[in-house]
Amino acid sequence: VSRILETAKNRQLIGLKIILALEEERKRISREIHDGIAQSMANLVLRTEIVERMVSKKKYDTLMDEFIDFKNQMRSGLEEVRKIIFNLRPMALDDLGLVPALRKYLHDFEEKYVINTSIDVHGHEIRLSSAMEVAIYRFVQEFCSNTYKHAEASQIKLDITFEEEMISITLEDDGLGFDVEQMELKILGGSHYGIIGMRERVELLEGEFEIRSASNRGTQITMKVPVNASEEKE
Amino acid sequence: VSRILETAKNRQLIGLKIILALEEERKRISREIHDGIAQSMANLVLRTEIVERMVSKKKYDTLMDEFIDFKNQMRSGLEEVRKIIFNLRPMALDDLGLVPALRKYLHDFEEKYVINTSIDVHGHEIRLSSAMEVAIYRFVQEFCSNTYKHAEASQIKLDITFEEEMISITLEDDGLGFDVEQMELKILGGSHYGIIGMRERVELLEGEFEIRSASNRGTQITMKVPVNASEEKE
Amino acid sequence: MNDDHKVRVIIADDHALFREGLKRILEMEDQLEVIAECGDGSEVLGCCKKYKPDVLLLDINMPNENGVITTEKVTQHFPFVKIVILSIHDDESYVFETLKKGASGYLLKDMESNELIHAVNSVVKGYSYIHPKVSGKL
Ligand SMILES: Nc1ncnc2c1ncn2[C@@H]1O[C@H](COP(=O)(O)OP(=O)(O)OP(=O)(O)O)[C@@H](O)[C@H]1O
Ligand SMILES: Nc1ncnc2c1ncn2[C@@H]1O[C@H](COP(=O)(O)OP(=O)(O)OP(=O)(O)O)[C@@H](O)[C@H]1O
Ligand SMILES: [K+]
Ligand SMILES: [Mg+2]
Ligand SMILES: [Mg+2]
Ligand SMILES: [Mg+2]
Repeated sequence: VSRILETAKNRQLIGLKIILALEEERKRISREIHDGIAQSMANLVLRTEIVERMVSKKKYDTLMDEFIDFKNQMRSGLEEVRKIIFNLRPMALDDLGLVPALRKYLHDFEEKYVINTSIDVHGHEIRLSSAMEVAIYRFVQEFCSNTYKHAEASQIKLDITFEEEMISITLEDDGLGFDVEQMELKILGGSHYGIIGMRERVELLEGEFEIRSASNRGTQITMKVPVNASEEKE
Repeated sequence: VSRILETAKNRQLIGLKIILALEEERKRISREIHDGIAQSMANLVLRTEIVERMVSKKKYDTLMDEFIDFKNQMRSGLEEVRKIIFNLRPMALDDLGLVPALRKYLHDFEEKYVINTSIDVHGHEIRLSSAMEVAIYRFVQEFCSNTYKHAEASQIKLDITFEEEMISITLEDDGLGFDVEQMELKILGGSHYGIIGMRERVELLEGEFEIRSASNRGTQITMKVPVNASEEKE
Repeated sequence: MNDDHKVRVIIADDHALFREGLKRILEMEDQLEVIAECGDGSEVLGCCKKYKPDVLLLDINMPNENGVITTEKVTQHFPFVKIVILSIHDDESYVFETLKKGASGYLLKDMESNELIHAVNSVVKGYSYIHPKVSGKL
């Protein structure tokens, strides 16, 4: 694999890109909460005044209807909140670990984009450092999003192998593929950050990273990271 | 001022740290939404259930009290939601602009942490690009949070000067201060993301950044950014 | 369990208002009784030891020790305690993991109160109970 991606300039660009992306994310979420949940709660607060009058007038039947409607609004608000939380950072990743979080992610992905997914886990599944779990999770996310955006594939296979001192992740799609060098030149042209980000994260974990792809032959990406690497490069 | 953070190797480290900082931030936000908004909505559903059960069991005598409780909890739920929206990204920033948003921020900060704050605005106040306004806002936020966490200060002064082609922001506390070189080494050695983030944001805006501090002499940080800089470096 | 015995319930959740709400609902039922509450994950085990509940209503995200780990520990030390998980997450992986670690029930916190009562009564009889919204996904 060529070394085009390793220039200092690219490094810096990705840092800046990340800062902007986080800011956008915050803005989007705050709007979403504002326009969704906050509005509907504000509306309900107003309605409690009406309901209060019903209580004092002992109109208990209509009261029940109000409450059912109220509960439905709350529940659909909560549904929105669940999605926001999951998209930001699935708590399952921290609470349950990598494999359960990935199963859920692939399951949802399959439903949403009608691309078959499979997951194979080999070796003895253990909990990894939080930095490592999230790096691998984001790695899978980016691969799947690339497959969906660029590959016209029908299938994604994920293989996770836990070894004594190493964990390796291989992802594969059966889509259009690409010429690796051309892709790197494309990346250098700007505004493609997915693969750079994958590489950076792998580097953060002192691991290895390899892309294999060719026109019409699908794409395969592997990352291998040492399990006992210092948590963060500190 | 020392240049420790500007060597190529350290720049790389900083890029990696930004990735970690982003994930930390996402995790924090998703927990905040989970523990704040999601829990209080679930609680409100439960309260509705209680009132409903009372009605269906015809316990009318205590119904009004229960209902008033419920109303109050809904109000504080809405408060909670508003607070989270504000912390995510104060809409005043987009709707009203930098100076009003900062006044509000400092006012809240003062109340919460009992540190005096003052704000001085010079020159002709104008609206800036959204990227610039948010960068300055985050800059002030991080400074204040550092003063609160590390400085044991009693006072923060903010000075904003709008010039023809430049805006400069100076923040100052009267706290413990630090040795700048030591601080930079500390940053490279561990999980401290605040000052790195400040620097990166200033760079994104093609501006300048300077820290002045010394043991027991307080801390002063200045950022200057050209007003007509390209919105984002892309 | 004896018919004239009330079902003894412990509520473990760090959200005080939510605990109080649960308690209110449970105590409207004659055969149920809340014998203790706790708001910290690391205190759940001690609480079970002290009060010997029939049912533990257990929140997943609590300070110091989460409900997943707590489920495992309680099951190990007090196999007779039936655990019902209460959670915001409708994510099936939480259901799998907590059932695997010994829980008997899984409820979403925005449940209907009937479901809560039904879940408690079911697990006491040795059945399991999974919130309909998530059982569909399994
Ligand atoms: N699975 C794939 N199948 C086909 N082409 C791919 C695949 N993955 C990546 N590519 C090609 O490699 C390029 C670079 O991918 P990368 O993820 O870095 O950027 P992007 O997806 O274009 O943009 P971003 O990830 O920043 O949204 C893509 O534009 C695409 O041409
Ligand atoms: N106003 C201040 N007064 C005294 N010390 C400070 C001040 N600002 C920063 N420091 C010192 O500089 C260090 C680096 O600050 P920085 O904001 O980068 O990281 P942090 O505050 O420790 O962590 P984070 O910002 O990631 O939560 C701090 O740990 C502290 O020792
Ligand atoms: K059990
Ligand atoms: Mg991509
Ligand atoms: Mg800081
Ligand atoms: Mg909780």
